[in-house]
Amino acid sequence: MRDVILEARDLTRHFTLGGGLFEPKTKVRAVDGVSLTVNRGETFAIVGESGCGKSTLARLMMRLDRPTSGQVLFNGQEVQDLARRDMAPLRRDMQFVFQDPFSSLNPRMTVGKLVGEPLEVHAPELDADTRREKVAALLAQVGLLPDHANRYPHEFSGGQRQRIGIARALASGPRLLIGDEPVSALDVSVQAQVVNLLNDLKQDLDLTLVIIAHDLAVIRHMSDRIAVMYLGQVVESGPADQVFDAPRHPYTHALLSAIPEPEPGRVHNQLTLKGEMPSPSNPPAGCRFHTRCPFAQDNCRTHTPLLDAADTDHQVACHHWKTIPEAGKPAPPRRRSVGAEERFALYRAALQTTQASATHREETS
Amino acid sequence: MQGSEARSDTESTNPILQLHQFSLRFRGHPEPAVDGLNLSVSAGETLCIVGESGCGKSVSAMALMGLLPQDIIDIPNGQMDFEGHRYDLRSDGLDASTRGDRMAMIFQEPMTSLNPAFRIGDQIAEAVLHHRNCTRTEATESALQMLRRVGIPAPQQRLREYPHQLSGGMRQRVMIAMALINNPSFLIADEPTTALDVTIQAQILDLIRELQSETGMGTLFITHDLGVVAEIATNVAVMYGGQIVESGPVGAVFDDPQHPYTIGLMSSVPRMSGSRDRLITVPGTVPSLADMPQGCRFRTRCPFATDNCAARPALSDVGPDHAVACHYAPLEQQDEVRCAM
Amino acid sequence: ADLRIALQSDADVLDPDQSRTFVGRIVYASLCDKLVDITPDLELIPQLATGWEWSEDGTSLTMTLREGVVFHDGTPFNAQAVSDNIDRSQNLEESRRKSELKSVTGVDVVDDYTVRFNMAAPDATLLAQFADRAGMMVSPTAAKAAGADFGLNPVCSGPFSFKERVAQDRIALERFPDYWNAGEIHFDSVTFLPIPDTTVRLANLQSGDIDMLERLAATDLAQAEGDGGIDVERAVSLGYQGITINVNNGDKGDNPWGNDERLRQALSYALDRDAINQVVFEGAFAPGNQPFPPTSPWYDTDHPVPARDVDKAKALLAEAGFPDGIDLEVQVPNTTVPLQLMQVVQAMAAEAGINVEITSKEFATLLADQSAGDYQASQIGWSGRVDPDGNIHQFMTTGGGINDSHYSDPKVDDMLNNARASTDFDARKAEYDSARDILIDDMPIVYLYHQTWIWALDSDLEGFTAYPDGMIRLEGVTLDK
Amino acid sequence: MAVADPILSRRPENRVWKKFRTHKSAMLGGFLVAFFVLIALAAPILPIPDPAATDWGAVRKPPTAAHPLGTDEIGRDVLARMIWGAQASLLAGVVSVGIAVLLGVPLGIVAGYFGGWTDAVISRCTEALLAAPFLILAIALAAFLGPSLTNAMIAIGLSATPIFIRLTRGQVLSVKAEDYVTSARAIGLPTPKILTRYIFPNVLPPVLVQATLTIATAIIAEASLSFLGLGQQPPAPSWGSMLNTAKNFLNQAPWMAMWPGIAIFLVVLGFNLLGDGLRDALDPREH
Amino acid sequence: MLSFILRRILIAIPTILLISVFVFSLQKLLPGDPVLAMAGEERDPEVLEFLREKYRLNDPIPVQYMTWVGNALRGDLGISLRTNQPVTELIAEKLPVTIQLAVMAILFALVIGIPAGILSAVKKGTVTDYVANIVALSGLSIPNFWLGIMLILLVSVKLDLLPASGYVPLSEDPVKSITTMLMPAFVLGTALAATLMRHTRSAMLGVLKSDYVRTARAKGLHERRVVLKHAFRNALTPIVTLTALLFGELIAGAVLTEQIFTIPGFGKLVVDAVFNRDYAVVQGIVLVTAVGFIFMNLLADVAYVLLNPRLRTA
Ligand SMILES: Nc1ncnc2c1ncn2[C@@H]1O[C@H](COP(=O)(O)OP(=O)(O)OP(=O)(O)O)[C@@H](O)[C@H]1O
Ligand SMILES: Nc1ncnc2c1ncn2[C@@H]1O[C@H](COP(=O)(O)OP(=O)(O)OP(=O)(O)O)[C@@H](O)[C@H]1O
Ligand SMILES: [Mg+2]
Ligand SMILES: [Mg+2]
Repeated sequence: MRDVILEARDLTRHFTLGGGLFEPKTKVRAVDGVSLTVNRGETFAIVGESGCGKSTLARLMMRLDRPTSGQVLFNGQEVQDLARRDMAPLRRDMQFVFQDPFSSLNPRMTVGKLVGEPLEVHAPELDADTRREKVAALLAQVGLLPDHANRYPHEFSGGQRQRIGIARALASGPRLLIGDEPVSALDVSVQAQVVNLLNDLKQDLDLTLVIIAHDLAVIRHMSDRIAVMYLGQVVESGPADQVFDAPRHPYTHALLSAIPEPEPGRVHNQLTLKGEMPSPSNPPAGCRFHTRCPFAQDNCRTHTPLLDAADTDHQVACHHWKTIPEAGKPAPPRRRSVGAEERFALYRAALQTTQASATHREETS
Repeated sequence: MQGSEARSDTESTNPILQLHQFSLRFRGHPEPAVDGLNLSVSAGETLCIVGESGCGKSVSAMALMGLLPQDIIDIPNGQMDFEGHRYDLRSDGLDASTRGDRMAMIFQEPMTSLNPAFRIGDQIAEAVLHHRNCTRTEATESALQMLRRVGIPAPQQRLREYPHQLSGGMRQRVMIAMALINNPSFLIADEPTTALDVTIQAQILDLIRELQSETGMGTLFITHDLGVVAEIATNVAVMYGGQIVESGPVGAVFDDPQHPYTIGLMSSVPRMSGSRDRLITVPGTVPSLADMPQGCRFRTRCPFATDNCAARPALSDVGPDHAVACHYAPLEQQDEVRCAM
Repeated sequence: ADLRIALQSDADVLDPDQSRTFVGRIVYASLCDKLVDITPDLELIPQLATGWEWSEDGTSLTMTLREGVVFHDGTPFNAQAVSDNIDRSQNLEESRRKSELKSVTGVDVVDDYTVRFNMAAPDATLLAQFADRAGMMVSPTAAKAAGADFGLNPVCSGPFSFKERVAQDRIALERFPDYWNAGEIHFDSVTFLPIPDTTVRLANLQSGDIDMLERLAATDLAQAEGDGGIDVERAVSLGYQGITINVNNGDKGDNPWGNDERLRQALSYALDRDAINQVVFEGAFAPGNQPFPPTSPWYDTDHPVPARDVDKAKALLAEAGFPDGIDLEVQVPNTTVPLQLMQVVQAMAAEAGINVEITSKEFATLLADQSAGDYQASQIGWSGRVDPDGNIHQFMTTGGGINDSHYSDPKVDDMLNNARASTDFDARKAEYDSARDILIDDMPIVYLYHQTWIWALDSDLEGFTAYPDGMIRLEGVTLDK
Repeated sequence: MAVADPILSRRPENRVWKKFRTHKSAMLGGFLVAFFVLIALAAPILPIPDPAATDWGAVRKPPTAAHPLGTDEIGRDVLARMIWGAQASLLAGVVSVGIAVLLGVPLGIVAGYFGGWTDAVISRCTEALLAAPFLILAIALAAFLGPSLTNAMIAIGLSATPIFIRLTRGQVLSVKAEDYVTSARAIGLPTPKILTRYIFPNVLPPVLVQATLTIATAIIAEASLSFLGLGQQPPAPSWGSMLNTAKNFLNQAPWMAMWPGIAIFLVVLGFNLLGDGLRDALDPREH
Repeated sequence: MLSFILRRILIAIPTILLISVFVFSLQKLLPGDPVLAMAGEERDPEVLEFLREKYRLNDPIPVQYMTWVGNALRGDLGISLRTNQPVTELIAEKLPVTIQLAVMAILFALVIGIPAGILSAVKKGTVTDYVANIVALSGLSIPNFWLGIMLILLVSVKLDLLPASGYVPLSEDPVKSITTMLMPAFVLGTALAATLMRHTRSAMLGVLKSDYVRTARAKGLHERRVVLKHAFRNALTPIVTLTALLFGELIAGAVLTEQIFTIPGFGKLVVDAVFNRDYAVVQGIVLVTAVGFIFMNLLADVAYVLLNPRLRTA
């Protein structure tokens, strides 16, 4: 029996835009009938193009927003109708890491206050000193210095800020961490640090992670299971390996093939999509992907495909997934020059030995 | 002193743009943020500058365009040769008549880089009207052509739309159209795809490549996404702490990276095809300008650093056009490094 | 030529029967003729009435009227018109003239140009009332047609007829060609402009935007006199300014100040009226201690303006049981001059041990509080009437209309009533003087000074005569430009 | 790496102060304001004549050694009145703006943050108050409450409140949409704390700027009200009432208007510079 | 757009009702008896009683209110206690004057405030910036009445350039009308100019940092064009909203300015009316001013929509 920690059942969130003073009302179908389950202890990834409803879904699951219809269950408990007072445990157990490390930290609070705040809320019994110690421990946990507590967010680099955000999310001792594109705003070397950090934390603290992203390489690196979204709907979901190795949905194909690999001269068998993503306020009829799908046929324009089990665990919402040519497996990484490989090995080795002392140095500075 | 320039490997073509000893300083900081940069780009080629976020790529590009906010930035040093003119970047960069005409730039933020108050068509046409002696109709006509070329569907209609009516990808294409409308001989693209989705990014990269091959324009492409570099670059310059630490043809740098920082960067990238082990990273963060170490700026984060590194390493050739600024290149042949293991 | 006159404020409704402002009367001087007029020495002289005669018992007044006079609308002026006018003043609901004409019980039209006013009892003040708004004749035709709205388009028989009015901006009159005394009038039109700020009023005169102004601030006198292009004319007014003390008007009158006249006398002794005049009014006004200015024939010379005597004031205070001083709360209209005045009074009184506390109030509030008896002392004045009765009777008699102090003394009542009944100057003066003997001790009002009307005019303006009633009469006035 | 970070060693509060201290114009502003505040406070102990003491022999005299700033319309020492008047004017400016801020900011925050009916009611009332001419509102209130400096301050404060409600509300609407506010909700921070820690500090800067501007308006409004007899009661001085009296003597005694005019200008300038400086100092993002 | 305007007008209705209640409660709020102020020096009790009856001052306030609203809806705002003129007529007479003054003052404010704001934003931190700010602040801290009198003394008396006061209707003699109005409009405009300048400056500072301004520069446009076209156009929105808000301040300022320059407009009328407790006039004017203010805000909202393609094209 799988141990489900979070479940979404047919979640829908429609925004009514305008209708105020300026415009006629338009309805944006940001999330449109999404169901998924997250198992305890796993890393679950949600991928999809910008604007496909990932953040909205995350906010719904966090109960930062109310669904138009559908349910969210956390530990088997329906979260929608929780009274204010019953929200506290939920807020403690389920935490959020924001996409934008620049705008998600109150610029007028010190890092110490920011990280200490969840403690204040969820462990009000702690005295100031204990809290300060815990903050220092949290900062250390995400690789920051205790001294950083007195600084303001703007004094940190993006990667450091993202760590602050993570420390803040960890402060209440959550069981589940939802990251809304927690690494998208970071550059590669920092991104790698945060990815490692999240993986470490997950292991050390026995967390369940829900990671939202559009960078598939990162997702692939981190996740156990994955759902691919397009225009407010899940078009494919399954174990990460299966989805990456044998993508079924043409959109997943396209996403995978569009990722530029850091290998000059590599020939892509790129599946180029036509045009732009349609507006979620006026989604196409039938299969929502048909306007950009190279394999679209007549029935795609009229009939909405349902999520269909390709394998026991691997589902896809496409009328024609069986007939779509399989994507070529990504070629194995090209070999670098012999000297280069040696250098990489040296680097890896050197890092391992210096890591401990580097951390040590940082702490004493 | 710094070694050879990062430049194209095609000896035959003359460089369109050359940058000599360019340095840049934020007012109030004694240390230069960008220090002694030498660059050279030839026609039809793309030089990619790679480096961590915040290392000064954007401000350098803006300096070339003559767009620096004078009140916060100071250029102690630097000359630029462009189309037979020498510009002394200390006093002023590019003049306004060349800017937007012979040399153009695409910015990092497509969502905010278009003026929300004016129609797309007018914003593009403005660039033509300003630099060319032509009528409004002609300018609008060429804006239309340009929109068509950057692959915007229904360009006739888009001309009359406002930025908010376009998606991010389209806005970036409009920005490209605006930059390219006067057929510049040199284009600076500052992370033109960072804000976009992978599928749109692929389209934009294709577009730039295509336009470049059509017009023979030289391009300076700024990014920190190694995947993008691999896709588009002819040559690469890797920057760290405001200095070039490694430069060369894209193949050479990717297949035979020399500098520990380049190696670190490349290790950090998760690969679709790679293993799912813990990622190798560059530990620590870029020191702030105030804390920038003397000598090799990478030494505080370099696992191989020794006391020697307190002296600044010169950018010296390790292969054809391939130069590295490291005392210990190539690493695997350094006894000291091996012994350290 | 057009004559432009700046007024201190805007007039109210331009209906002599409804009007109540001083500036309104200035406008009427050009717009509406009265039955009688006054000389600068306050002699009554003919205007629309050419002669008058009291009956033996003083209960009827017969007037002969000027012939050949027409109203601006062409209606002829005659005895019937006079009768209609009196009727309107007495019976129009909105009329403010009722009390002034209370004594008139009937009007007989003797013939076309003779009219007789009947009274129940003698009323010496009646003629003087006819020298003011109660005596202004409006066209009966127009009055009948317009009713209470007459003021929107007044029709009288004065030298100028109404042309237009823009509230707050101007009242324009134009020459009335059929005026009975047209030969004396030398302007084609007159425009009255309300300009409240004195500095601005003077500036307008200096810049030539106006030809004359009324009520120049005393403090601007020196400047105006120093300006070669400006002439200054002045006349001591009929009115007075003082401090009214609540002696019996409600609970607030029941305090040492209301109960013990020695305190009120002490206040009077504490003040140096000359110094007040010098400091606040550049010496231009007239210090006073009675309802009439010292220059008036009605002034009681037995009680001259007292010199300041701080010791006496202190002694009086001590006598009254306040050797250590006493507080006095005085309400003051919140405009510059009264405030300035009261601050000087405050400083002087303080030296005698009277601690004056100033409460400045907006005039409407001050008035309401004063009539309701919600005050201890109130700085207020009276614009003055031609007949002495107007300056004293309503204030000092029991139940008098404006007796806000609620002062009451049967002897004073008798004297003041007697003074009304007689038309003989000496008899009346005797009554007023004996009333003064009592009032100078009781002192429900501490009189301070008499304002001087100051007009500033373009020096090219000739023939202007200053009248103590503050009016601007344009007969014989010329402008050479 | 080992380079000590100078920032780290200091408490955040000190940094605000330090930034403030190095802010040239803020220091100038602070100096001006402090100067007048000190003078106002020290009035009782300064060797100056009684501000109500009159000298009949020296009415409206230009500056002399005995009266360094001249005398006024009834022979009082202008310097003494300026010094005592500072109290009333500063109080009028600061207290009335204080009232406006204390009422306006919370109402604006509530309206902006909660929206819906609360917002509709507050907004309509604000609009109605804004639409009624300020001076009439102030006159009516001051007349209703009775004439005194305190009531004038209340009247001015209440009349200035709608502007702050409006300003705050608008600012809250944009701050509310920021990620960091969502993040506060995500950690389960109770709404009152979100309002005080997240919304309030971030709406403060424009409020601060408006407040310093309004101090000017308030000082002048006190002048207008005391002119109408609804402010400071004579003979106690305020700059505004001095200016009002002086306007009748512009020709004969220009100094009477000059000194209060200059003082009001300097105080207004001081508060504005101070406001700008505070805004910068409180903003951790400004370098 | 039309429906937007209609909605906006609907929203204004409760506001106007609130205002009407407010101005009506002034009657109870303000001490002092209107009838006493009307009755004249003699204060004849008979007259007082008659006036009370005539102006229905003996009715309970709610009844008076309902009567007033009923009449107001029929376009009858009562008659002035002081001059017997119908209030509507008075307002019709004064409104153009005040509008002319307001428009000219706003023009002054715009002509001074906006360029000064732009200049000081563009030259932030330079001497120009400081000077502009200090001038703006002095504009703010000089009371209207003071500046007005000084100007009269200087311009009219000493230099004899402009008439000291008075008003000529625009229809009568446009040139004269405008010249007489120059000084008052300037006086009234200065304080607004100061506010406008400060806000223009901060709006411009924000906009000048924006990416699209950089884009405009990258096109090689001249700085003037960048600032005036690309930056200013976007800074305009807050300025337009503010200008409408300033309308309220304008009326308040007009009270004193009209007093000094004896301009027969709303301000002077209303202050006199308040002091004479001429309630019909006070109520009428405050109501009309409020409606005017709401109308200005409506215009600002419309302008806001027109200036924002985002709202316009949606
Ligand atoms: N509060 C809102 N009101 C109206 N529309 C909204 C709101 N929030 C989101 N949307 C719309 O819903 C759609 C989905 O938005 P969402 O932010 O969930 O996308 P996303 O997948 O997270 O995109 P990104 O990758 O850019 O973060 C978008 O079209 C967005 O414009
Ligand atoms: N206006 C400015 N004032 C002060 N510092 C600035 C300003 N603009 C940029 N900087 C600083 O200059 C440094 C370099 O900035 P730049 O934008 O050139 O980085 P970048 O290499 O382009 O980074 P990214 O990859 O994030 O675009 C950064 O540390 C940044 O904080
Ligand atoms: Mg998102
Ligand atoms: Mg950049």
